[in-house]
Amino acid sequence: MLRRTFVGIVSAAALTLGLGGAVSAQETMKVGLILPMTGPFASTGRQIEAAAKLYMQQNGDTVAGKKIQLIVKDDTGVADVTKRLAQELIVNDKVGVIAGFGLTPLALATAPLATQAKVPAVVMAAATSTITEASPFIVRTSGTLPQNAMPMAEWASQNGIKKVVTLVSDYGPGIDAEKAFSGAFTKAGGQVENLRVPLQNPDFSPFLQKVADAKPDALFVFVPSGVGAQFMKQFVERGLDKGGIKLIATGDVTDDDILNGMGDVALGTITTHYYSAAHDSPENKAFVDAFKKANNGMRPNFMAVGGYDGMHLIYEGLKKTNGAGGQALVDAMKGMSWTSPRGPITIDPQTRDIIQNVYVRKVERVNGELYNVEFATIEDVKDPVKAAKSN
Amino acid sequence: MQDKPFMSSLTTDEVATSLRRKGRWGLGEVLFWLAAAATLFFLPERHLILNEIAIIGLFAVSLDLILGYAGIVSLGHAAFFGVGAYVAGIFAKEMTGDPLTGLAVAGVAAALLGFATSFLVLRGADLTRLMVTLGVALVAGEIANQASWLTGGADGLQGIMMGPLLGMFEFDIFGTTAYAYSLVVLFVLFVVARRIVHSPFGLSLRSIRDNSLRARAVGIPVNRRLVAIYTISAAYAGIAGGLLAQTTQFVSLDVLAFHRSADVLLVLVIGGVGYLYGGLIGAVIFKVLQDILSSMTPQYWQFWIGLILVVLVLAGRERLTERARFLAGRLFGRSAGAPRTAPAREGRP
Amino acid sequence: MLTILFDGVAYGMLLFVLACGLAVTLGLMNFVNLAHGAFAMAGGYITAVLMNRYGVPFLLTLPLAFIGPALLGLVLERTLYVQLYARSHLDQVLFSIGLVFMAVAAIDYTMGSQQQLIQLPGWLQGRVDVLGVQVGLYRSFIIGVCGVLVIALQLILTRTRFGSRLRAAVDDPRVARGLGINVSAIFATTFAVGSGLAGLGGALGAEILGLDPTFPLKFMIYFLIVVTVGGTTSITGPFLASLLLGIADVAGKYYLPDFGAFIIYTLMIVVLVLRPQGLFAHGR
Amino acid sequence: MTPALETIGLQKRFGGLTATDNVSFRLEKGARHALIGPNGAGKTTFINLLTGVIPPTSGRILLEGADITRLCPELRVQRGLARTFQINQLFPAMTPLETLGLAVSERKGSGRDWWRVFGSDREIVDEVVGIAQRFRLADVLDERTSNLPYGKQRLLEIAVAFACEPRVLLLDEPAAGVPEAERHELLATVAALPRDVSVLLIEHDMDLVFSFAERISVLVNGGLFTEGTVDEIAADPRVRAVYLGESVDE
Repeated sequence: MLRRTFVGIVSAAALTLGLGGAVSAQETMKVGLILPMTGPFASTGRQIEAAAKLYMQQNGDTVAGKKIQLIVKDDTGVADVTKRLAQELIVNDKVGVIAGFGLTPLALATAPLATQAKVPAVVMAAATSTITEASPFIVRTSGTLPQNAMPMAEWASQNGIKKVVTLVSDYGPGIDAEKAFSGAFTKAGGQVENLRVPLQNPDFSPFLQKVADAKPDALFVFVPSGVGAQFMKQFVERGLDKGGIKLIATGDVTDDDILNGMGDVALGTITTHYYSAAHDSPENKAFVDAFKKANNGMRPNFMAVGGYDGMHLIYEGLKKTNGAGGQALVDAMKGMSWTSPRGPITIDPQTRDIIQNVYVRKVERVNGELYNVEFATIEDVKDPVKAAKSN
Repeated sequence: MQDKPFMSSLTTDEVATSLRRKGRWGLGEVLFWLAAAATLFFLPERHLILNEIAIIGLFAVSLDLILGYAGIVSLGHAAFFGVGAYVAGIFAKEMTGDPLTGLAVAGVAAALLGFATSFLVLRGADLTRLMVTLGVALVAGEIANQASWLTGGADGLQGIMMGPLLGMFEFDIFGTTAYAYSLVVLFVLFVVARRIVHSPFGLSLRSIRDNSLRARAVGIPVNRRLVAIYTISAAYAGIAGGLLAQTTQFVSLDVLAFHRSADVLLVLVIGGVGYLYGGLIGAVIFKVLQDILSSMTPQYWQFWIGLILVVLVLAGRERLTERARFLAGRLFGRSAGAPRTAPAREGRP
Repeated sequence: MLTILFDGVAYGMLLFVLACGLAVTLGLMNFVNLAHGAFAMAGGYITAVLMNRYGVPFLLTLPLAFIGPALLGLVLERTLYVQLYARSHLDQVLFSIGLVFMAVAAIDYTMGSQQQLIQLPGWLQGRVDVLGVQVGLYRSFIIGVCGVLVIALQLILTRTRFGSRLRAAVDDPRVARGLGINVSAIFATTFAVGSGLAGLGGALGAEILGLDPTFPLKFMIYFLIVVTVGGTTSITGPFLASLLLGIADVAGKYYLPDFGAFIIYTLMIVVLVLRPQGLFAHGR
Repeated sequence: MTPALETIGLQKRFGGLTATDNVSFRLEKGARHALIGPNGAGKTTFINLLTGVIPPTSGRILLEGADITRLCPELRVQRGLARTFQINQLFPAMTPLETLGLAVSERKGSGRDWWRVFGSDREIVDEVVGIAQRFRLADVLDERTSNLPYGKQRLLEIAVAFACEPRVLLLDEPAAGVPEAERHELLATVAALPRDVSVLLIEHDMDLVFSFAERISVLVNGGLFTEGTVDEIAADPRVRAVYLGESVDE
């Protein structure tokens, strides 16, 4: 008896909510953008929010007869908040798409919801390989760490580097990067030693001392964007650069947002990544200029481009489905290709992950500012972890 | 206050009634809980946040038990909350998805930790206690971080699958089952807590808080009482954490973070310390405020929370609490307030 | 090995300059000021802004990084803190946490949430080889500056009239007042100097510890450890505790990267339980 | 006959200072005994040693023949050694009713009882009312303690100790600070304490001592100076010298 009443109430509630959703769905498509706007990862949130708003400003807010409404929520980088916000956005605001996700745990925590509610989730920043496997409704427009780290390993082994120490932050993406790099590099005949740094770590010096003691040819680094600057300074301060240890990294370390502030210590760092603000293409020039103009001179980084492309994907998907959401929208997104500011990209129809060019870059001074200048391109890189699985 | 003949004083019956009256449920209290129950039916779209409020409320009640009643300050209460959350999560993952069993296990685990660490807070002044509790929470956080094979480390504990509640109610996406579950657990534990604070045991805690020298001098085994309430409080916090893990089906290191401990202190202080309802009222105010402020200015809501805290302390927290208690006393009958002057009672035969 | 020791000493010295103001407010005025890190952050930001926006040389910004937070501390002490000396520790904790939240959000609003980076002058960059030990120039500079500060503080407290008045004011404010000592002026000055030192520490540490709006929260725990482990009855206690913590932290990360933080927190608890007055304090 | 309370060679040193110097003292059963001495004679330290607030450096304390030297304060109370404080140590936010109820329930072992609502045990309530009447607190039972006049608070201080059902009651300057008007009530209740309770009165006020006590011990510089009946002490010129000298100093 109790149970029946209870279920009755729940289904009644569901019905009202569902109906409400159907009515509003005709005029507007709400996009819930959940980002860390405060806390240690706030810069991620700022970049993505700015990029998403820029995209909407450039492309209007109506797609396939629907008005796009962006709802930005701050999850402070805390996973259970992300999950709660996503749930509220889906249940109360009836959003058609959730997007954002600054960090891996935030995306993973929300994945079951996307599946349960059949709402597409566009991952614009988080970079652990497994995220897209956590739900069939997750589509990614950022990139994965192995995608960036493996080309680095290949480039290193081709350029006379025999012994590498890896130094990564001890969490999902860091371990991903470490595995991808070490795997590829040992396969190519190199020698690797692994070090892990706690995620919350104010001082790199002891770890760098270990590196110095190991005397490798190169040091491969992954730390979340933002911490990179601090790392870089201590690397140079410790004189490792002069000790003949080459610094190689994924592009997170030389994040465009903070690169210029690092100063000359960053010069010459070799990184592989999918986006550089210095990428030479008309699309990118237009993007960078517009972004800077709209945001008080702030330089867009790879987070921003992830957010920008994420919005593009949502817009184009909606055009294709004529405004329908849910499974249809995810299906429409699969296989979509376009030329992004970062270069040509495709959403892999099998994995819903991104296929993109990865560039080898070197930090140089251009017009008085520091940039990652691309000097080699590896085309159409799939996420190597998932590619290896499917083979 | 002249010397009066004994005749004018209270009879034994009256005294007993007067004492018991404090433990009786007032009309306001009944209304409070009826209103809470009503939200289950009338606010379906707010169940997610209400669920969080219920959990934080329970967490704050647990802190009130030690801070408000026994006078133990803590800056690390999240240790128990977090342990409860992790235990409930891991239990659901590795053993069984039955929520009630998991909740009980979480409570027991937190109680064990509470018992073990209670001996650290027996001695020392406020500052030592603040630091020791903080340290315990930090160590717990560090362990959870290092034991990533068990806890998932910085990535969080993924893949918790909860079974249906009582084998009947599945946890739904609207959070209705979750909220109903949390609310019922909160209510049951609140009734128990209320019972505790109105018992002789509860009175002895208040006496320890007010004057431990005298409490010892009337033969109260102070240390044992403190250990007992600290353990109970830890169990409560652990259950609150367990509820969070079960209803969100996710646990991250954040449950052990410093700001959890700070937030719950804040919640309790906003609502008022030492009358149990403070934690619940504070949880409602805090969460609603956070929700409003953060939807107004996502980046800067912390500023306003900070400002509220500063103003609250400067304006005299104790005095405000006293008022809140007084109002609550009115609303909730006589149960909640600090002892107040009884109505004049002269001329009894 | 010696390099580790050297780095640890530099780190410890820095912690001491950052935390000694807290030792003073806590030990001498019995005020739990969790917002101490906010003054350090203020100093760091003063240096960063002056250098990056106005091109002021690093060394010139240091005095300003001292004066700014000191003035700020003075104003806050006179207007707000003074009302809370007599309150419970809990009230003080709540109040100062509130201040931290406000400071974090305010800096986030005005300066953005990203890491602030400063460019050290060339002569402070790099390292030299001293008797076979690799020594960082900037860390040597920190050790030098902090060393001078420690000695100066010790001398001020033990040898000057101000020092003796301060100690008198702390021992018994009422008696001190009776002796014609202006207790509140002494407290205000002490608070200001403590805040100023924190600011200087924040400026010096921006390069090594990083500087972003969450700075006060991130390092609060370290400051508290220094003060509670070192005890608050003297300057030497927190100084030794800082060195110990600095060395233990650096060495822990080098030798036992998995347990470094764990050991430090556990040690803190053990010290607090066994010697609530602090490890290096003489029983009062 | 075993004395109610006995110390054997009790000694307490703080660093170089000897606060209690080799005190061997007997409190007979049913005694009305006063302990006097000039300021700084070590009376408070002696009481703190007896009640277990501080541990002695050496020596023993016996309560009705049983060694309680190492017992913690609350256990001593449970064994029947209660005290009052020179400066009121009460629970300002509680009512006398609660305060007394607390002491009574604690003694009856129901202090651990966390499920029963306080006050539901009639036996306890009966006792509380009885004690309240004895100490003339019945008409203020429901007042907040901090609102009581000082004299009533003083009475409550003694009543709480009495509620512990002591075999030995230590009264530490019970009349200190009580205004003249309320004094009479207080003295009357102290005089009316039942004879099976042995009382040790620590007092400054000679009038009170002479009216209440049957034997007097004099403590000087931490050591027992002399002991005797009221008349003996009153007649002892050395006591007068010690005392008057002190009084002049004051």
